[in-house]
This record gives sequence, structure tokens and C-alpha cells, in this order.
Amino acid sequence: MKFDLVWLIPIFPLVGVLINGLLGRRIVEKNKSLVHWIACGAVGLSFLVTLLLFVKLLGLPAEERLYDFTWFSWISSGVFHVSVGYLIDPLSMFMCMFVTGVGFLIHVYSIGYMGHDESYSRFFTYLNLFMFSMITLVLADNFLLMFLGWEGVGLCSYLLISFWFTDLANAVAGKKAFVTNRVGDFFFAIGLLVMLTHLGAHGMWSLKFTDVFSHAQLLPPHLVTIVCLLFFLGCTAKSAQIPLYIWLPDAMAGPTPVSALIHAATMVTAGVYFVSRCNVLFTMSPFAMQVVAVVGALTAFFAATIALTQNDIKKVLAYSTVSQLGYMFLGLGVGAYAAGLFHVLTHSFFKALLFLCSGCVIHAMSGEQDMRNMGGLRKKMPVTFITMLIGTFAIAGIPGFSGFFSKDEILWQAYSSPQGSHLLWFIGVLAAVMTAFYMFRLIFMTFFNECRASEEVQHHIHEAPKSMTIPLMVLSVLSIFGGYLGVPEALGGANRVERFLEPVFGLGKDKLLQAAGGNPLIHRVVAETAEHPSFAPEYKLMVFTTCIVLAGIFASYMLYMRKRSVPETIAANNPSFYRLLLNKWYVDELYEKVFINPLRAFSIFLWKGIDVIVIDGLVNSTAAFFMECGEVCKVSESGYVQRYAVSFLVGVFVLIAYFVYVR
Amino acid sequence: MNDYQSVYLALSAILFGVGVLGVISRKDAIVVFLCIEIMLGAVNLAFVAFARANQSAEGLFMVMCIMAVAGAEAAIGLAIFVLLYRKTGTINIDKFNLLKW
Amino acid sequence: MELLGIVICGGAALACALLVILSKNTVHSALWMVGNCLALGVLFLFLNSQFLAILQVIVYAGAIMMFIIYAIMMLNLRVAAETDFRKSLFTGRFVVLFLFIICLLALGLGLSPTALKGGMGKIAMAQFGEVNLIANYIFVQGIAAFELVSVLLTAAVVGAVFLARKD
Amino acid sequence: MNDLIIIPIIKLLVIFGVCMLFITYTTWLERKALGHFQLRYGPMRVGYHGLLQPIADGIKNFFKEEVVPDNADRAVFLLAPVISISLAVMLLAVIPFGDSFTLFGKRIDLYLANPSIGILFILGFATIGSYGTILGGWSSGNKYGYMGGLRASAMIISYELSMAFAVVSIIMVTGSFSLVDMVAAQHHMWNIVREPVAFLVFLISGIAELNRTPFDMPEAESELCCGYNIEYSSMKFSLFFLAEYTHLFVFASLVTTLFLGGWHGPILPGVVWFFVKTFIVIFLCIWIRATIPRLRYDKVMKLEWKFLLPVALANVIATGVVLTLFG
Repeated sequence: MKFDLVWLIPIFPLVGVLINGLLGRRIVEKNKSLVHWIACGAVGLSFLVTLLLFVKLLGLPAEERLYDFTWFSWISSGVFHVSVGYLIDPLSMFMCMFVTGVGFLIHVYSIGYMGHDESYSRFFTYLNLFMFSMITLVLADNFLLMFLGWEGVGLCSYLLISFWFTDLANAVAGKKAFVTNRVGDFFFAIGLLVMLTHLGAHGMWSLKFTDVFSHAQLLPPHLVTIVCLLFFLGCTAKSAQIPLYIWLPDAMAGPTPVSALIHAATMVTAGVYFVSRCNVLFTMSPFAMQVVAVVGALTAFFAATIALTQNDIKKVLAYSTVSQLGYMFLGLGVGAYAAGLFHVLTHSFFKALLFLCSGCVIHAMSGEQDMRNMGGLRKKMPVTFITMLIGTFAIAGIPGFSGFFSKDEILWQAYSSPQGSHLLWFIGVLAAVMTAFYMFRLIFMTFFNECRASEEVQHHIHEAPKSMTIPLMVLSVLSIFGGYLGVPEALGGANRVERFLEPVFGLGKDKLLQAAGGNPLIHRVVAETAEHPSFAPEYKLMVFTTCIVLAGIFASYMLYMRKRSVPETIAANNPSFYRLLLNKWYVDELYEKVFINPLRAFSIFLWKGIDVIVIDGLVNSTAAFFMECGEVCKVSESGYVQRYAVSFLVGVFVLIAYFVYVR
Repeated sequence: MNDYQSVYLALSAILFGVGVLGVISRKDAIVVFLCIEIMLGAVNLAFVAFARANQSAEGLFMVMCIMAVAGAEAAIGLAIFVLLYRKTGTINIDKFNLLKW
Repeated sequence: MELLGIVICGGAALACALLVILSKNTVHSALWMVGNCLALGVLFLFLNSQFLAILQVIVYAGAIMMFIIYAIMMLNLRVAAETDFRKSLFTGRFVVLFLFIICLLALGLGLSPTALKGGMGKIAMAQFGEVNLIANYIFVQGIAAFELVSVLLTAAVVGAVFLARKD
Repeated sequence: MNDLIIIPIIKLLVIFGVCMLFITYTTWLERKALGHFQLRYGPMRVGYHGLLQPIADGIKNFFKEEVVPDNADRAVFLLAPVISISLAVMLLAVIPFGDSFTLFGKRIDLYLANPSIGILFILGFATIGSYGTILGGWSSGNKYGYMGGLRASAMIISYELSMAFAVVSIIMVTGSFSLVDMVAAQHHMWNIVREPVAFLVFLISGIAELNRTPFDMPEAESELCCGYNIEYSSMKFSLFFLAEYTHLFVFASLVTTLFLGGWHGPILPGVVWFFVKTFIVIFLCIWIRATIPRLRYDKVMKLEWKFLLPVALANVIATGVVLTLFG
């Protein structure tokens, strides 16, 4: 397997899109199973190719793990060239591995989940299109191609959220996601253009990652900060951070596999990926890093508080996703890129697992999503229960499960790294406690106690089919053991994820050294980080976090298993605070008042005042004028093709004469 | 290597002219069509001549593209003629002035 | 030697072209057109591009003209649709045309071959027109255009089938 | 001087002579073989088992009266058989008949020319050659001939495609357009092993291009009374006839060259192997003619557009994938 075959990875899903998109309806008429064979097969093949390339990459020594494959020239305009090319380095392959892997599992899951839907082929077309866009995003070797994938995942997210578009609420949710993403993308594009024009002023008309990063010192520091902040604003939209996170909870309107694939495992991590990819730029701007860290920590905390009170099973998971993404950004912001990405990896496993399990639950409950109407499902759906419990252990950070390692790494870095602070760490710990609390609240409300659903619904409760449970089992195994890829040194591990990603993130530090006049050597960075201080503080923090998390679980147990009247009492005693949380801090309403209503009023003014009277008037009178002219010119329109040909000829004649004799 | 470059170009120009003459004066749609092919051929000749003079493959590639376009044009054009003939029984283009408005 | 070839083949091409527009019978026109294509193919040979020459034969003479003759035969157009063509030959249009040809000639003679620079580096003369070279160009620089051309062809086929189907 | 003129002329004469003899006796072979297939003897009277029959036929045709129908387009009517035969014979120029050998200290290649676009040359000029058939049918001024010509052009337009795609997969495997290179590339393994699908497609569409039963649409005796050559007689007819058999020979040698390893073979000299293989393919064609009945016209078209062309395309794609992954 040559690295040159990397183009196969995105091409398989694209082929799937073409087949299912163009012929899907016919295929469904003939043989429904062919649709998912094509779709899953395409993603499976992509995964296979990724796996082969990944193995090949692992076989190379660390310094040589970089390969840039240029497929063909895309835009070529004067000095500005953009080509469609793919970058193979540890970061992109790392992302691509779990994007295709988790994507494949969710495709398989969708076979069972969407089995009875009438738009079966459309669903798989969108899923494949999404996979294509996401792979393009991850593998692209330049900003513009990455932006193509970036927009592509946004589009697919819109299409999939409002997949059941006949329901108004779904359509509105899709629109909200799309518009919010557009706001972010707008800033992203501005950042891109600012960067390009400045680099171009120095003769660097290229958007290739390698070119840009190796010339990053050409950018003045304040400009780097501006560009980074603009980029980060784009990332907040895609990765659901404050202030643009509002779309993600609403996005739960889509089918559950979509929530698992797009809004937990892949698309929302695009922002994390992008910030890590641009680690060179971000490292150059400490202020931007600070912003990332603070926004991440605040989001982690803020979303967790909202999740405490939600009753919709998917909403709880959605807010927990926002919260976990906040963790990742916290990690990135304090300079621990590898820790952030490690959390991306583990999170993609356990969050996909949780979503898929919730999908099974919803499926079994005949579409019921309110946890107040569930309960006691443990007996009836053992597989779902056990896998979901594993996922919950992982997300809560119980030692031994994957979430523990990654979350702990981030918290430790937030505490200890030069860019971190104790305050950030403290916010993170608070969020961790709340995470444990609300996740176990979800488990207790759903699987324990008596069933609160109606008789008829109870009658239908059943375990999900094989195609749904098998991905669950695979993911639960990954949720347990995925963490052992990156066991920190403090626990006797080798922190393999960080070592593997070192070549990419060493670059950022190299750049700093270079700017300071030092010599850029990756191995120096490695040597520096290898001199680890004593592990004692790390152990202390670990034990502390674990204890407090267990306390959170215990609280949850007390409130939702033992004294089930207490939550209501608390809510009744603090009505304003409870309502504040239940209504998500009124952020949606605030946005509505501050941004949307004035904008709408202004738009109506533009429509009624400017557009109808001024512009339409101008256009209409212009049209009327040319109508009259047309009446005059109508004479020349004989309708005979050859006369037109003659006049065409005369025109060419004049042009040629101009070029030959005048120019 | 620029031998006879101008001869080729002159030949190309004259052929092109002949094609144009046919296009603007013949009434039989298929012959008009053939004349368009003559024009394309003349252009191809000029392209190849320039390509050789510049020692570059771009001109040759252009010629291949033109051939593909000619093929596409033949497919569509003849389909249209067959359709016209079926509907009206003639392909004399003076009989068609639907573009008149 | 090359000049002699050019004169003979060019003359043949020109004569064929004239006969295309002067023949009364549509099939004869088409046949002269085949002759014109073949003559052009030989001219391409003189221009050291044998791949294009054979392509000209296959695509033009072999496929397109075959197709046209098929259409003519299917419509059974034995005699061209108009009768008064030779009378209408020398009209005002002819003057325009004459000027046009003069202009083109001036353009052709006036342009030095180096005026149009190729984007590609110079290639050794021995290689010029070889298949490998063209293939390299197509599949490296021209890949996007090449794919577009294939899309165009597909669209044309679909369009033709759609137009010509019986309904 | 010798190298440039005399040797090619000698080669030309030898190749032309041998091939024409072979082709002439192919007609005899066909008649005899068909006869035996149908449990009769075939020609028996002229010479031993009718061995002199082709020559007798030639002489007979030579002396017959030239007839041009009143209704015919005279110039095209006379031109058609000339086109047919001359373009068919041209194809012999690029076929590699055997290994090169040294004679009087000079290296002699057993082919007239080895253009780098050999296979395209054959495809192109074979198509042009079919103008003879089409125009012959059209110019006769006869309904049956007209129908034959129409069918011939439809057949050419259709079957050319799958044939070309079958050749494309061979070109992909070989990496060259030159027939000599193609033979050389089969030194270790014949292409029929590497490209069995292409071989079948090529064989079927080749037989269709030759207008032989079961695809003999342009001259279906029972439908069109001999189709395009209905008005032809005497020497013009025999030119058509000869052209048809030359095409058969070229086709058979093309199958040999592209798929059956050309002149490669153990013990015997290459030329012998070449003619043996060609003979086998020709015999296969005759056998098919004797065995399979004629298809209906629309089924012939369906076979091409709905079966052969997709299969050939899929084969090209599969070849590409395999070459990219393992090549």
C-alpha cells in the first residue's frame, strides 16, 4: 500500500454518495439491503485503507512521518495555486482512524435503527457524504480544501438534523444549526483571507499547511492573535463552544445515529482538530491560547450545569458533549494538544456509545425521549444497560476506564502547565463532578426503579437487533481499552498518544524557538518534556479528582435511588435557580433579544423600505426602459440562424482586427 | 524548427474560411454541421502547428479536447436533426425561425 | 520534402473542404468531409504528432463521420435540402468572409511562434507528439479539464438518448 | 539504400503474397469446413478435394460482365469495393508475424512497420474500411442494399466501442500501443490469462465487426437477399469478398497478437506459431458460424449496449484498480 493511494480514502464514500444518491430509490425498490451494503462497504473500505496506511506510517521512524500527496491542481490563478492534496502525518492519520472507524460502526448501527424509514437510501447518502466531507477535512493538506470539508460537514449536519423535515421543529433545528455554523464559518473565512493577504504580501501565495506554518514568522504578532481568534470563533461554532454552542442541543432533533456520528464523535471535533493543526499559529499567540482555555473551561462548567436538570435523554447527552468539548479546548488552550486529542479519541468512543445506547432506548420506548417516563429498563435490555453503564463509567472518569486517563491528563496539564492555572483546574474539577452526577442521574432514571411508561409502550420494550448491539459491544470494548493507548507516565504507562503526535506538536514549539532565534530541533523539545518532574503532585490530583467524582456519583445515588423526593424539594425551594438551569440560562432567549430581533427588524426595514421602493423601482424602470429599446431592436431578430452567424462573424472579425492591428 | 509554420497557419485560415462560408450559406443543416467540423479541423491544425513551434503538449491536449467536444456536438446535433426531421419532415434551416420574437 | 507534403495534403484538404460545400448530394458532402479529415490527419503526421493523427482518423473519420453518414442514411437525404445554393454563393456575405480570411491570414503570418509561450517546459523534439508525453500532460496538469471533458461526453450521450427516444 | 528501399520491398512482396495465399485458401477452408459441419463435402470438382476452387472462382469473376445499376450513384458504387480492399490490405502492414532474425548480416524484422500507435492504426483503419460496406449498400440504389448499409454503419458504431475497450485493457496491461511491444510483453504469460474477459469481449465484438454469422446483419441472406453487396457482381464482388476474408485474417492475427502470445511458442519458429494460432482462431470463427444461428437485429444491438459495453467498461475499471493496487 503506497501513501499515494491516500485518495482512495475519501473516494469510497463519494462513490457511495453517487450510487446511493443517484440510483438509491431504484435500488431500494429492487433490493433494500444493497443500499446499506454499498454505504457501509464504502466506509468500511475507507477504514481498511486508513488502517493500512496507518500501519505503514507506524513503521516509519518518527521524523519521517510526513507525506504530502498532491492529487491534482484545483485552482490556479496567477501566482496563487491551490491543489487537491492530502497530508499524511500522525495527526491526520490519528483523526482519520477514528473518524472512519467510529463512522463505520455507526453506519452499521444505522442499518438497524433506520431500517423502517422510507427515506432509507437518502439517509445513507447523507451519511456517506458526511464521511467524505469529514475525511476531506481531516486529510486536506491546505486550508482551502479543509474549508471545503468544513463546509461540507456543516451542510451534511444541516441535512441530517432536519432529516425528517416534514416536522417543523426538526426543520427549524436544522436551520438553526446551519445558520449558527455559518456565523462561525464567516469569521473563519475572514481569518483565512486576512492570513492569506498578509502572507501574500511577503510573496507566500499558498494555503498549504506546511507552507503557511513554515512562514508563520512573517506574520506580525498582533495579526497572529487576530487570525487565531477568528479561527477560534469558527471553531466555537463547529465544536459548540460558548458563544455559539446553542445549535448542538437542538440538533438532537435528528436521528440518533446522526447525533452519535456528527454531534458526538466526528464533526464537533473538527474545531479541536483545527486548533491542533494550527498549533504553530496558536503557540505564537499566548493571548489566543488563554482565550481558548478560558472559553473551554467555562463551556465545560456551564454546559454541565444545564445538563443537571434536563429531562430529555438526548439533551443530557448533548450538553455533556458540549461540556466534554469544553474539556478538549481547555486542554488545547493550556498547550496540551496531545491531551486534548487523546480526549477527542476516548470521547468519540464513549460518547458514540452513549448516544447509540440512548438510541436503543428510544427505539425500545417507541420514540419516547423523556427520562421521567422511563425506568426499570435494566432487566429488559441487558446489553444496552451494560454497554451504557460502561460508557457512563468512562465519561465519569472512573479509574480504569478510558475517560479517566484522558480527562485526568487534561486536568493535570491545566494545573501544572505554564499556561494553565489553578482556577482553570478547579472549574474543570467542578465540571467533572457534575458530569458524574448527571450521567448517573441518567442511568438511574432510565434503567433503575420501576417503569413509568404507559402499558402499551411497556409491552413493546425489547432488546435491539444484532446490527445495533454489535456496534455497541465493539464501542464499549473500545471505551474501556481505548484509554490504555495513552496511560500517562505517572501511572507507569508510556503515554503513547502523546509520543505519536509529538512530531506535529513539536512544530509549534520549534516555531517559538525559531522566532526567538534558537535552532529548531524537534528532539530538543522531546528531551525537554522527557525530564518529567516528580509524579507526586499528579498522584495527589488524581486521587482528589477520583474521590470527588465518586462523591458526585454517591450524591446522584442518594438523590435518584434512595430519596427520590429530594430533587423535587430542592427544585421547589430554589425555583428561580432551577428554572434558570432548566431553561439553559436563558441563553437562547438572550440571543433572540440581542441579535435576532434587531436583525429581523432591520431586515424588514431593508425589505419594505429599501428593497421594494428604491431597488425594485430602479430595476423596474430600467426594465421598462429596455423594453422600449427592445421594441426598436426587434427588427434585427429575423430568427434565421445563419444571419446570426454572420453577425457573430462580424464581431469576431472586429475583435481579431483589434488584436492584430491595434494591440 | 519553425519551418513552414506560416504555411500551416495560412492553410488553417483558409480552411477555416471555407468552413465559415459553408456555415453561413448552405441551407442543409447536416452540411452546415459538416462545415462546423471543417472549422474545428482547421483550428486543430493551427493548434498542432503552434504546439510544435512551442514544443509543448498543451496544444495537443487542446486538440484532444476539441475532438471530444466535436464528438459531443455530433451526438447532440444529430439527435436534434433527427427529432426535427421527425416533427417537420425537413432539415432546411431556413424553415426554422423559431428564434424570431 | 515537408513543403511538398504540405502542399499536396493541404491542397487535398482544401479541395475536399470546397467540395463539401459545393456538393449537391449530402452523402457526397460527408464523403468529401472524410477525405478532408484524412488529409488533415496526414498533415498532423508532418507535424510530428502521430498520436493525434491516428486520433483524427479514429475520432473524426471513424466515429463522427460514421455517425453523420448513419444519420443521413436514416433520414434518407439523398439530395440536399436547398437548390439555389450556387446562385446565392456570391452575395454580401462573401465580402465579409473575404475580409475575415485576410484578417486570419494576417494574424497567422504576423504571429511569431514564440509569441504564444507554452506553460510547459520545452520538450525534446524527438519526443514531441509521443503518446507518453501527451498522457503525462493529460493525467498530471490537465486532469481536471480531462475529467470535465468526460463529463461533457456523458452529458452529450444522455442528451442524445433523451432527444432521440420515441415517445 | 538496401535497408531503406530494397529490404522493405522484398518484405512487402513476401508478406503480401503469403497473406493473400493464406486468405484465398481461407475461403476454401470455410467452404470445406462448413460442408463437413453440415455433413456434405463442399467443393470437390476442381482439383484434389476442390483445392483449385478459389483460383477458378477468381478467374470466373474476372471475366464476368461489369454491371452498374441505373439507379446507382455511379462514382460511389465503383469506389466502395476499392475502399474495402485497400484499407483491409493496409492493416497487414503493422502485424508482427514473427521474431526478427539475421540474414546476410542484416537484422530483419518480420513486420513492415512498428508505429508506436500500432493498435490504434488497426482500429482506425478497420473502421474506415467499413465505409466500403456502408457506401456499397447505400450507392446501389436498392432497398435491400440500403438496409444493409444502414445496418452496417449501426453495427460499426456500436461494436467499435466494446472492441476498443477490450483493447484498452490490453493497452493498460502492456503499457504501450505498439503491437510489437504487446507481443514482447506476453513472453511469460499470455494476455488471455491476464484478461480473459477482454478476450471474450474482443472475440464477440470482433466477429460482429466482421459481419459474420451470428452477427451478419448487413448481408443476412434470408432477410436482405445478401444485403449491401446485392447489386455487385464480377470483380467488384470478389474485391468485397476478398476484403471480408482479409479482415477475417487480420482479426485472427490480432487475436493472436493481443491475447495468444503472438509468435511466442516453444520449439517451432515464431512465424509458424503465428500462423498456427491464426489458423486456430479462423477455424474457431468458422465453427461459430456453422453452429450458432443469426440473431435478430434488435437483439444484436441489445447485446452490445446492454451487455458487452458495460462488461468491457467494468473490465477496464477492474484492470485499472488491480494495476493501481498491485502493479
